[in-house]
Amino acid sequence: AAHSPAASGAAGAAAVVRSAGPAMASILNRVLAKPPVRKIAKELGIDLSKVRGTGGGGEVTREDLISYQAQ
Amino acid sequence: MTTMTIAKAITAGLRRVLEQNPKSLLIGEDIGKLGGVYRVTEGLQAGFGEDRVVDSPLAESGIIGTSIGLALRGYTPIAEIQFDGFVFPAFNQITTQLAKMRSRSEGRFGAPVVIRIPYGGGIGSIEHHSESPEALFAHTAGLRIMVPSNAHDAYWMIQEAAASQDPVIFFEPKRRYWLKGEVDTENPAPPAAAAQVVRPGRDATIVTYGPLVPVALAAAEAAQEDGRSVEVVDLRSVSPIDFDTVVESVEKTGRLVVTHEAPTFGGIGGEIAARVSERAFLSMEAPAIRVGGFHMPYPVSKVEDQYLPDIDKLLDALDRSFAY
Amino acid sequence: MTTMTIAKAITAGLRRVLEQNPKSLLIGEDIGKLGGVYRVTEGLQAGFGEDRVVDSPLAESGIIGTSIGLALRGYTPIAEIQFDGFVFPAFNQITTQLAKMRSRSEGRFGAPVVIRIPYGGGIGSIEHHSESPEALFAHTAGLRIMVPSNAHDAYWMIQEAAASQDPVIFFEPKRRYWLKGEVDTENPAPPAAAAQVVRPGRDATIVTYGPLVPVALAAAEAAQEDGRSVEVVDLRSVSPIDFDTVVESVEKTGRLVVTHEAPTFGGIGGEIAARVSERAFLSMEAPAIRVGGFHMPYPVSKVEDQYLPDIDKLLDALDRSFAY
Amino acid sequence: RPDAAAQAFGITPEDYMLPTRGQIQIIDEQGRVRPVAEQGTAPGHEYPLPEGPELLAAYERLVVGRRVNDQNSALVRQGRMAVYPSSHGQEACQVAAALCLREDDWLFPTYRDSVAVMTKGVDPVEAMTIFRGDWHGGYDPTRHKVGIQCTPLTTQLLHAVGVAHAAKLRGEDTVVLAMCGDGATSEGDFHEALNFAAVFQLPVVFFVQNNGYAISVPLSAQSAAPSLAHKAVGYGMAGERVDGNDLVALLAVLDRGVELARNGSGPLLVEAHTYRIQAHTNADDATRYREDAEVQAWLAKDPVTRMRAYLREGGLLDDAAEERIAAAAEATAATLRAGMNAEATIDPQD
Amino acid sequence: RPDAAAQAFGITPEDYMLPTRGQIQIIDEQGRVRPVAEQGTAPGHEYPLPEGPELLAAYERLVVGRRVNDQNSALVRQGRMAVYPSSHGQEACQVAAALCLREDDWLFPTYRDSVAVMTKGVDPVEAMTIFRGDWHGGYDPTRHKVGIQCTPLTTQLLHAVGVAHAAKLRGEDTVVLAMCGDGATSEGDFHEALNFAAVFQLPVVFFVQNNGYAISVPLSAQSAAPSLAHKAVGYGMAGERVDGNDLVALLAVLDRGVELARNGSGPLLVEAHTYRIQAHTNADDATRYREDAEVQAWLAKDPVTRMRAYLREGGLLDDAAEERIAAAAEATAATLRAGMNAEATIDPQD
Ligand SMILES: Cc1ncc(C[n+]2csc(CCOP(=O)(O)OP(=O)(O)O)c2C)c(N)n1
Ligand SMILES: Cc1ncc(C[n+]2csc(CCOP(=O)(O)OP(=O)(O)O)c2C)c(N)n1
Ligand SMILES: [Mg+2]
Ligand SMILES: [Mg+2]
Ligand SMILES: [Mg+2]
Repeated sequence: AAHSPAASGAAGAAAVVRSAGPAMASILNRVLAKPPVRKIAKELGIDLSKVRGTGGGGEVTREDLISYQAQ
Repeated sequence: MTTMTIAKAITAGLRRVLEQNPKSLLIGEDIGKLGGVYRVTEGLQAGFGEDRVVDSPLAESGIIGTSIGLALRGYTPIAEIQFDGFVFPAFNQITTQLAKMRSRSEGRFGAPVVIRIPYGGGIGSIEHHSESPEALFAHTAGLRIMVPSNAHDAYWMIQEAAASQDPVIFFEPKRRYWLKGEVDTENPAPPAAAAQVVRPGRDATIVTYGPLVPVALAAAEAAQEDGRSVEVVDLRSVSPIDFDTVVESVEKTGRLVVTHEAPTFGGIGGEIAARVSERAFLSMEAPAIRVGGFHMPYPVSKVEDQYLPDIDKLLDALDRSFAY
Repeated sequence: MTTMTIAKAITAGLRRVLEQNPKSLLIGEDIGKLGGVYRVTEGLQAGFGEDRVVDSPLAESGIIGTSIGLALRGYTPIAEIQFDGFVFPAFNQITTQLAKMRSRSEGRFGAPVVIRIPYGGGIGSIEHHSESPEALFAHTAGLRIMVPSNAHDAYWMIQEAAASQDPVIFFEPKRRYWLKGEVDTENPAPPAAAAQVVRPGRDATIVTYGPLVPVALAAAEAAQEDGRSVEVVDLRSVSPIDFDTVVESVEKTGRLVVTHEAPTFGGIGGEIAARVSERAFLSMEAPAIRVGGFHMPYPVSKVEDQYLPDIDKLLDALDRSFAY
Repeated sequence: RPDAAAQAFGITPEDYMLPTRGQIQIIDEQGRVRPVAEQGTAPGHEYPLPEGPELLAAYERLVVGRRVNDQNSALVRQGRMAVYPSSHGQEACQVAAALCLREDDWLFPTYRDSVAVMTKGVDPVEAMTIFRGDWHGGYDPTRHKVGIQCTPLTTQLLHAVGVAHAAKLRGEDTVVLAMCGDGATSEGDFHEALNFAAVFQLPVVFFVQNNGYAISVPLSAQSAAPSLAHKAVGYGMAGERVDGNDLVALLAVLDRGVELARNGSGPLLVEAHTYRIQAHTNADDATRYREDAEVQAWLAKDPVTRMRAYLREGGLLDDAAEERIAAAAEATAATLRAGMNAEATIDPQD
Repeated sequence: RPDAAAQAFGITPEDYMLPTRGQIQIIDEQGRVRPVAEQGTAPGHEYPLPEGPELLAAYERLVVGRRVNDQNSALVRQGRMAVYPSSHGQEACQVAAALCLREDDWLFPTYRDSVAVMTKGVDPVEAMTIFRGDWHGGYDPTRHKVGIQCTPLTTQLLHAVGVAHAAKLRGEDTVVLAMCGDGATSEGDFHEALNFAAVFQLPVVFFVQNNGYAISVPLSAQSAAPSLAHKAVGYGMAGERVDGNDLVALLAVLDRGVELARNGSGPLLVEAHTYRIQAHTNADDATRYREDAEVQAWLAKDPVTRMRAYLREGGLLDDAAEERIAAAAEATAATLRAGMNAEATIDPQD
């Protein structure tokens, strides 16, 4: 079309998308959790890798910590 | 396979550009008879003549402004700015003209000018000879920014820059000019926009480019002795940035340290830390930690070692990261 | 208490500077008889004479370079750059000279020059009249950068800039020049380096400055309807940045959105996101989200509304933040 | 080299470079040819009167140019364009700047040079796109060899020099004409452009339209030089001053300047004295910085009236031609109206 | 204003501005006074010979300057300084640039002007700090009215103009002398500085040391102007060319230039023809771009030898004075050695 994108040059040329995202991370046994959850886990002495994450992509949530503690 | 210094790898790359693209030409201060103050263009005027290797008057805006005109008529000017600190007289031409030509011409004219700049500190020099202004150009949309860290990349990336249809700022890590490495003149390096994992690791990721790649590798080596497996990513291109590779690494390691010589404040490390922290948020065991220059003018050579990121500062950053 | 537009508040502030500091003077293009293209200096030459309000030749490097000399002899030059896009010819004088004078002179001479720049988009103008280059100056150590967002701040901050012993880049949000507000000419505004919480909130923090403060406030208002209590911080100073205030806010709210008109890539938003994410890491319920311009030259006026951060984009950013 | 050109004129290189003490004027303000001795030339440096057909064709472009200026100003008032820096009063410069060039020669204009851009062949509507906010450019610079109008003053002069450098490398005999205003001569890039062109002996004609003001700033606050053309000396190039409201003199001087550049004499600097009758742009208020008497005095020197008087007097312009020319002007105005009133659709995703 | 100065000399303003066709030389290469008619001046523009005591004092500074250059080069070789751009061969310019000024006048030097800086009164060791890597400055600019040496070429010229602007506003009669090299004249800031100075009619003497090269680039690739002094014309200021190895001529020309500026004639441009005998800096290899024969030819024009011959011939310099001067030079060299060999301690936290 008439107007080609201004900076497509600079922006559009990033390398092939290789990131497999959180899925890959969980395969690699990287626990997904937001920092405050990590903080709570640390304070409670919970090893996050032992907790089953129920959030998106296996994210460990505050609720997961609570149910893990309840176990 | 030949062993070359980074400086001579660039010379060889430029020679190949001049041989293969009859419309390519070099322009800059003292690049002809003298071969440049770092001798990167040594022998090229003798080989290709004064029309292809042009000693310009002493005016950086003139060099870049006329390069734009040359490019408009089908030439590929490869301009040299003598030192990082002397690119600023050309800043207007670079930001308001060179970077915007593609947009202004509705994509008809991409202004394929390459600007070579020996950059960075650690050479014991006087003021204005040790600057790292890459963030200023990265924030200016419309430019590609390449920074090789080794001879093989230098040889190939300068050729990629010359072939680019967009303008390229080609930062040459001057304190590594004499760093030798193997150059395979048959097999091209990956495109600049593809960051490379130059050392694999599991526990943390250091992201850097140019002169600090060897420092990051050495820090990773030292960390190994403490039982920490550190991955090192060489960005190679600072605009665009290959975030996919970095994010993939950080999703694996959970920790990110970014380092460059430029001041941390407002530096490109902020972009990397922010973007990667956003994309890999849930994987971050610790906040992204940046190791850069202080927010002050580049200091005198007597104390530059204390200013520059070094192995100790990187190890300290790793410690801070692992403390979370 | 008087109601004034931002433009006239700056005029009033400049008038007060000229009255109180006999060594202060204004210099720039068309600032005399014409009173500046935005009339910010209107009436000042008539009131203070041609020696105090100087119409300079048309050369930005000349304006800043000679201002440095004037400052060296005890004057306080307040230079006007006619539009944001025309500061770049002076970039060399600003970065290699003005910003480094204090360091170069071992603190003996701070180069107290103020550079006023009407900046930002949203005015339906042609190319080079809508730029937001604050990140380029923020990354340049040695400069203070102030950006008022309302008339009261404008009135006081220009006076603070003129009194500063360091050089100040004073960005005036030109699309808000006609925004009216109460100015209390008796009670000074807090120092520029103190960010202000301009709307308190509990659930998320929006950090911004200058022209987007009203947009952020409107977005917070709209978010309130969804039951989200959003705090808005007006930085006021982009270098240095009052991180304490921002960190305190984010430690409370757990969510951060940063917005500015400049392209996100390499923008000062990266610095804010990275630094705050580091300091408030364990409080972050979501990654810092940045809302800025695209990484492209500022677009034509017909589509600038799609380029600029607006309420919808901020609400969308809040949604993304709350989705974590 | 200037030396060679000087030799051709039988004068010293220094005299060749030094602008004549006055300005070149061939047609006076009443439209009469001035005696050669009073045209302002140095001996050996006289200009031949351009031929009738060239002048008639130029007059047509002049009338069209005036119409374009007034139409565009009207379109701005109607809100069809954001801004228009009119060259009303400067049309003789605009027209001559384009007409002195061959089709394959290049023109590097600024924001006030829309009439020159159109005269060089660019479609009027495309030429106006930049002021409409549809796109920062508007036309293909390579099609009619017209650089895109640069707003940051004098940046375009260096691009022009680069294009001339390319012409030299390619062995082409094309010439580049680079335009700027009097105020713009204060910028560093003006200096660097002239110097590069002179050092590399490139075929560039630098054409300064001195309209006496940079927005509100009068020339006296811009330069202390005897004339802007005198700046040529500092680069080792020739400078010439010309009455910028005398289309005949402009064509004579620019035609020769282009020819000299084409033949390898290196760059030249031509300063034209003219006046912008209207405000800087529609956003400007010129009454703040100049007297109406001054405007009136310049109205009396109007380039269109003057050229018309000369052509009619000399029998080069008859009623039929006038009608044809008026129709051409109207046609262009209609094109502009139609083009500017049509809604352009821009897809920002595109 | 130049007009007034021209009137004082009984010449036209244009002739006043136009540099004399040749250069001013008062003492020839053998140290003999040239006949007035052969000194290169235009009628009405002759220079008086400076007085004996002024010349003797200047000679002392010349000898000290040479010693400083050679001592510093030695210190670089010994690794006590990182780099030194020597003015060996240019000492007459260095010395005259400082001596033509009053104590309260300002000097704005570049990296090659350490000898001028010291001559203006700055402590030698402080003046060399910049090349030692201890600090980017080294001295207090306000103490001896000497700007800090700027490396980005010609940035200092604008600072100089600003200081002159301040002098004018303060109603002081101080003068500013601003230095740069031949190559530096190509930078945009050179142009902007000259123009600002001329427009505001400021008391600045721009002093260009034309040593024929910008690192490796010869003047012919830098400028096509008849001379660099001719650049004055384009700003409406006077230009003068002077033999830069003739200390007598330099003092005559600069003394008058400073006086004119002090009396309100506005800025001037003085170009001195000289030669850098050594490489650009110790890091440079001058054999790559110039012939030894050229260096030899310039060695024969050495400013020190020539001045000494003239003074001895005229009985202004005797053995006792020579001894005293040599001792002063040695003392300065010893100061430099002591200062540079002492370890400076820098606390980066400080
Ligand atoms: C680098 C730069 N600085 C400032 C401006 C703002 N500006 C636009 S036009 C103008 C005046 C130009 O005067 P002149 O060169 O005489 O041209 P004229 O408008 O008279 O045709 C100014 C100051 C600009 N466009 N670019
Ligand atoms: C803006 C800028 N560009 C480039 C340089 C690098 N540089 C330092 S000295 C020099 C040559 C200067 O030549 P000239 O002005 O003739 O002075 P000289 O060295 O001969 O005294 C160059 C190119 C610089 N210092 N500043
Ligand atoms: Mg410049
Ligand atoms: Mg004008
Ligand atoms: Mg030189």
